[in-house]
Amino acid sequence: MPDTVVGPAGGPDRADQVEPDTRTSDSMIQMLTPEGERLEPTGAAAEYASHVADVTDDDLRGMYRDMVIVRRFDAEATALQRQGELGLWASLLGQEAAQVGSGRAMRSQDFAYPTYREHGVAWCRGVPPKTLLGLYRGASLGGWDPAEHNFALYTIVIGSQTLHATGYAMGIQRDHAVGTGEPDRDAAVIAYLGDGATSQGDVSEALVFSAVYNAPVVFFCQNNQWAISEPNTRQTRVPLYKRSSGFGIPGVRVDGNDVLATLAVTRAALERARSGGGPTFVEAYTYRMGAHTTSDDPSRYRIAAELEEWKLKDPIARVKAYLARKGAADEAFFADVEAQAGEIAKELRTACRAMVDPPPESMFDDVYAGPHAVLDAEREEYLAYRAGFADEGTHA
Amino acid sequence: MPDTVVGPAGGPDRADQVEPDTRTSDSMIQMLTPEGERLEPTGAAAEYASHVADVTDDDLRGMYRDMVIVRRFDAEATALQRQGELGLWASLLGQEAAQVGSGRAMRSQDFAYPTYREHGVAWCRGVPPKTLLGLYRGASLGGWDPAEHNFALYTIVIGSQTLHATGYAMGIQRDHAVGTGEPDRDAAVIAYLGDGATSQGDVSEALVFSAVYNAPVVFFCQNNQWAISEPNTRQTRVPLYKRSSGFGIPGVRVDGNDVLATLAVTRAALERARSGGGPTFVEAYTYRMGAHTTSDDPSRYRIAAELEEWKLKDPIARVKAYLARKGAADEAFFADVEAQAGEIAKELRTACRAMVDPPPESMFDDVYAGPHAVLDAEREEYLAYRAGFADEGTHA
Amino acid sequence: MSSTSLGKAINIGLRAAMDHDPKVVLMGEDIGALGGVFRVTDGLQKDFGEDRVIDTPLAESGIVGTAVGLAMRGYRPVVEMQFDGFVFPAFDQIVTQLAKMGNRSAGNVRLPVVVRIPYGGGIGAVEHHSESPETYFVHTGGLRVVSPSTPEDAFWMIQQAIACPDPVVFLEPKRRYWDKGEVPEGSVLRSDDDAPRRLHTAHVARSGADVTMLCYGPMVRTCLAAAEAAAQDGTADVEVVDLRSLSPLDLPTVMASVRRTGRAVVVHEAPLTLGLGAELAARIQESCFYHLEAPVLRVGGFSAPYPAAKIEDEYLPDLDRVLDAVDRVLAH
Amino acid sequence: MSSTSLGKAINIGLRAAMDHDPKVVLMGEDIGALGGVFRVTDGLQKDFGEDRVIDTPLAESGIVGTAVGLAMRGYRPVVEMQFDGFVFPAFDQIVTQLAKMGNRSAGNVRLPVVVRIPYGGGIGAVEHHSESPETYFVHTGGLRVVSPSTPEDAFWMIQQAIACPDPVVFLEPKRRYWDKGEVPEGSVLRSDDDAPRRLHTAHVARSGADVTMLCYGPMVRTCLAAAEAAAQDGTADVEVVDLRSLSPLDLPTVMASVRRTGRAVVVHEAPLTLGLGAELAARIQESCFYHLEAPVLRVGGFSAPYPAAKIEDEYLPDLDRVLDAVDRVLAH
Ligand SMILES: Cc1ncc(C[n+]2csc(CCOP(=O)(O)OP(=O)(O)O)c2C)c(N)n1
Ligand SMILES: Cc1ncc(C[n+]2csc(CCOP(=O)(O)OP(=O)(O)O)c2C)c(N)n1
Ligand SMILES: [Mg+2]
Ligand SMILES: [Mg+2]
Repeated sequence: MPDTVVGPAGGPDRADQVEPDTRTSDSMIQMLTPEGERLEPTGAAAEYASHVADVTDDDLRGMYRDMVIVRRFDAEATALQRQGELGLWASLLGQEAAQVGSGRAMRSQDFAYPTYREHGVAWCRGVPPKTLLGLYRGASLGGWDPAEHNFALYTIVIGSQTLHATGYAMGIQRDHAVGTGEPDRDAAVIAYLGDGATSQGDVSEALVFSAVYNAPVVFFCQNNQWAISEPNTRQTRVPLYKRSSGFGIPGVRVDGNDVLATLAVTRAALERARSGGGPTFVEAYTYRMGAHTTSDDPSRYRIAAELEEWKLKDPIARVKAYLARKGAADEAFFADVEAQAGEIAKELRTACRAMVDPPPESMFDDVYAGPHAVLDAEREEYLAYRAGFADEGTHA
Repeated sequence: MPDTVVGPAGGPDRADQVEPDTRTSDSMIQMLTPEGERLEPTGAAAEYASHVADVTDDDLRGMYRDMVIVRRFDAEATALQRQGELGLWASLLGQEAAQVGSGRAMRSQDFAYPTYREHGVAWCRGVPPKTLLGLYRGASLGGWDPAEHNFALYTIVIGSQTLHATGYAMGIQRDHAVGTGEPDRDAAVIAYLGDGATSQGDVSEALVFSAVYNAPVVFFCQNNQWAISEPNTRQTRVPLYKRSSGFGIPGVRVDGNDVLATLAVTRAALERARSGGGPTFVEAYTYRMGAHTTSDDPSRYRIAAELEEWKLKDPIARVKAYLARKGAADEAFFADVEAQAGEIAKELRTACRAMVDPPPESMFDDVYAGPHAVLDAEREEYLAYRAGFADEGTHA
Repeated sequence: MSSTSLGKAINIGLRAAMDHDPKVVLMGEDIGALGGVFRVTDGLQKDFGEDRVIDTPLAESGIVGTAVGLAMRGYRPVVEMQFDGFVFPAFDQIVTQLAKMGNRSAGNVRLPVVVRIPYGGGIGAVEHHSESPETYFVHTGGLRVVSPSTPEDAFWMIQQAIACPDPVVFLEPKRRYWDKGEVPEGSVLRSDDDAPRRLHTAHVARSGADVTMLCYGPMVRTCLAAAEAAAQDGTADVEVVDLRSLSPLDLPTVMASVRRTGRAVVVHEAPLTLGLGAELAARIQESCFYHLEAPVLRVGGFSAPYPAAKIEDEYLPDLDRVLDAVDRVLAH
Repeated sequence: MSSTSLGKAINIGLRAAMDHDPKVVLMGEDIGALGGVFRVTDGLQKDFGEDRVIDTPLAESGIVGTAVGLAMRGYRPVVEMQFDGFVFPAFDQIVTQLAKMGNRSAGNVRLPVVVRIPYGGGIGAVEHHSESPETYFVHTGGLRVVSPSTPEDAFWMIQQAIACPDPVVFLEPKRRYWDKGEVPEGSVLRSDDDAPRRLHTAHVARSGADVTMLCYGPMVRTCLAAAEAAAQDGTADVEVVDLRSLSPLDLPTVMASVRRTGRAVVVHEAPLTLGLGAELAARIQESCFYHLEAPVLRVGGFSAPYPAAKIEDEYLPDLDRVLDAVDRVLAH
């Protein structure tokens, strides 16, 4: 029998089986306070501090820049929806640190499976913002080549991508790209999901599969407190980072509004995955500062005071405060970032307006890689029907 | 707004939310050793001891009797399958204590949702053994009226019954039949499932729903070590009783071959549910001593030594040893039980052989409660077609 | 009587059913404070409380599975799938459990569960929000499947569906939620006689002599418009049959019409291949073989995934495609 | 060539595919040491190891969902659903993810996943073990659906399905697993030219002049027997077309036959309502309107849940019911 690279050995289970490490830290990992003070790493946070020991002021400025840019182009997209240029937009407002922190934790060979809100992660993966608009404009069902950015298409059916991520990670294992110690070879997958998604059977099955096979995958749950109108209490009665331990997967809660802590915790989890340590569940505790999507009206179900409270924990403000206090950035830097963000937003606006509709017959494209006689015939009939119009003008 | 009887209050979640009790006991609860010694309750077992403080020798003899009877008629059913009287049989051999212990823990107003193997529970619920044969003979798709025995039909699609059980429990809450303190009113539900079933999304969703609504349901997982040919390691890498804690549901592992401990733990869990304490997950650690079903050949995937090991932990032998040692039962008693079991098996054999096939047109029955023009027409056509045969003899 | 939108008509119907029968409970994602993404359950949680209007965890299999249990305990759950594309996680519970229980329990267990699904395209939505999944349910014995096309029908049919002892898949034509019509607010369905029509009957929405057009849900308005256009054109006098019930089909009404006109066109948004048109064409050619002047034609969505919103109008049958089929069926 | 059972033929085909392409991996419940409940994967884990023949957790959505991910990483997963009735928990992943990925990614992502399903009745099983779910998949754009009826076809078609860049639902007629036939063991499909027939072509299994009988999978043997009986009776000379491919249908072969015979009967185990017969009848009456001497008749399972084993023979189309349809189609 060939070598097995995957999971624990088969054979009968025993009560005395060796258990993997499933420790959960009891407190939320935080490194930058809402006021922008760098915390002395203590307790559980200390074990993560080493993962950001190499982070320079330049890196922090970069993360700041990323967060400002994604917030800016996200706001632009919301505006474009209001102007009728997009059918819908799902804003990431408030989740910039969770996304940029985790997005920056990836290596190029890692692969990300987003939901529909990971514009900040997309940015970190080099997906041009305008590319994200196709789906929301109704001009595309996807918009980019996942293999080009190691960034899967947005997934709308809640939770389903967590299984894809797990399967991809199982592929990485079979490619012997885990635990080799070669930094450019070992790879991991990060699956994004929301707090609401944790209720879906698919997500639990992803925890089962990844644990059983010890797959190199990180489940990154952005707990933004709401699933449309439903608060966390409709999904769970214990904190979500605890969900995974009963599957044999360690869980950790990180301050998702703290980009540094998020970077540290995600780096640690990805590194654990790449080195063969298996899956980790990260709960990034954050807040959806805007509506669920542009179709939503949060005033129907949550009080304004809640938002005000969370504004005090803004993910961008605290980095700015930190950089300013430390003297690591001056007004010129902040102005430059704003200018760049404005530029990107402007480009986005222009690109959105210039976006051409797909040709209608593209609805038949790529449904199959090769011929499919029945669909091909429908396409021919459709084209003939359209050609008839061109000849005769429309009916009625 | 009317009073809400269900679950924690709505409203925004907070990190400082009050957590329900989700303690898991770290050791397996046992009260009778495999050798038939009654253990002095210590540690976690002690808290359960009160739940069986009222168990008399007579009760124990009753449980012994039940276990011998169900083992005997189960063996008879296996034999009937070998003789061609049944299409299939799923033997409970080895799981008698788990089933009789939990089955006897129920009050009459409680409701049970079985898998396809809970013949011992059926016995405790007063379902006549012959009634169980219809499904396996291929003479029925069900066989009994769930409302008559508070025992749902067998469920073959793995895990789906755990959601039904949760929904039924939600109904109990809405009937204000939980937490009233009236012993004949407060009710709970017990959902049976296997170790393999824990992987199904439906089971995790049942944990989510029951936790969120604090529904009076007990998940009773018989970990018989195998899901057909797959050992526990293909479903989990940590002990299964740990699964539920991350959903906010306490989990406990009980020696499923110890009828007394199983009774105690299940009683405690049901009582907790009835009194408004919410769901509990019980892992009854046991062993499938026979094949998965009569269609299965375990020699292909497990070693005989494993069975030999488990034979030493036989659930019936230990009660017999205990009763005998204690002088609570003599040879006459044991002989009487054997005789009764033999009688029941004989009745089963006779009843099975006497079972008449359903009339073919019954396949149209009860698909709908009222008329359904399309199916009704098919039925008419079918009857006319059949009548044609009666007139003309068969074709070809 | 008052002019009411189709969505609101369902809301009023739900309220009437809940007033009438305390066992009726609503379940779904965001149906409470939000009132559902289409506001169909607006105000109901406020008035009936959280025990009867239940915001559920985000898990459709869980919703339908627990509804099965609630029904076994004597409740009448009305569950909402937020969009057509999200019924699939619940598919197993619907097909293997909900649909089969009556038969397998020999009638001992009845599951009066209504599965409400806003369905169909035409609202410019992102993927998974514009599906027409009716075939999956009509093919499944044990389910009843209905779809209203007007506010009045919506008002009565939701109450009839709730009163029905069998599981009913209730397909709501979401692009028509805002269509207005007269609804007898204040009326309650106490017995089936209260409703102007039985649940499983088709309705001849427009009489005509030349072609029978069979449609349901969102396509009824399109077909009526096409029939008017054909009349104005002088092309044909089209009879439009609003099927209303997809399982069972009201075949007597269908066949009576086709026997008169000799020509039939079926129109639906669902993909052509094994859409309802297939079943209707198969039945019509069998029952009306000698009456047919032309083959039964089908107009439907294409046998491909629902496309991006910018081109959905080309995917969906519209006035022109329906009229084209009328021309073709008349050309025979 | 050697006489081999249909189940074994698939086993040999799987082995050939795994030998040929190291990216082929098998996934499923009990497919390893046990070799699957029908032994279709017998010996493969022993020979290819646990990384390529993967015993999965008991979760069908998980199986298909992870197969999607493996395919995105360049693998060609062949997943087994243990029985037809257990594909439904995976339905969401199949319909909303697997089927749509090619189109929505504009061809950037291809998912060469084969979903193997032992299907159909007639083996005396308990409920959920005898379903014929093909309609659900044929109605779903983006999937290909095939079903072999002979060991030789099974051997080639499983390899063709695995080689196909699109998702293929591979329906195995479980009651025919033990049917024997000649299989070119040792052969390997390296290119589509190696197989005697293209994957998506129908096959005229018996030529005849009077009636075209359309069938697939388990019903092919039944229909061939009926054709023989009709020939012996002198009732009719029946042409039996083994469709082999259900999506796409090989319509040219079907229509050519019906145009010759003027009569068609479709036979399948799946429920009549919206079974494949509906689509075929709809297409035939449209394409062959002036050639048809009689309506297209359908013989299928009834539109009710699959019944208890003791009466399944009355539910399933058998020789008599098929011949009855032949009589009726000839009576026109
Ligand atoms: C299977 C499924 N059911 C329902 C929906 C509708 N829906 C879209 S987003 C959403 C809430 C998701 O909440 P969460 O997982 O917390 O993510 P968030 O939107 O907060 O980022 C729902 C119910 C869906 N997309 N998929
Ligand atoms: C959804 C589903 N998938 C697959 C099966 C086939 N199957 C029947 S029993 C079984 C194993 C069940 O194992 P477990 O849950 O441990 O229960 P046990 O049989 O050991 O009592 C499987 C895979 C099924 N019945 N339902
Ligand atoms: Mg959320
Ligand atoms: Mg088991």
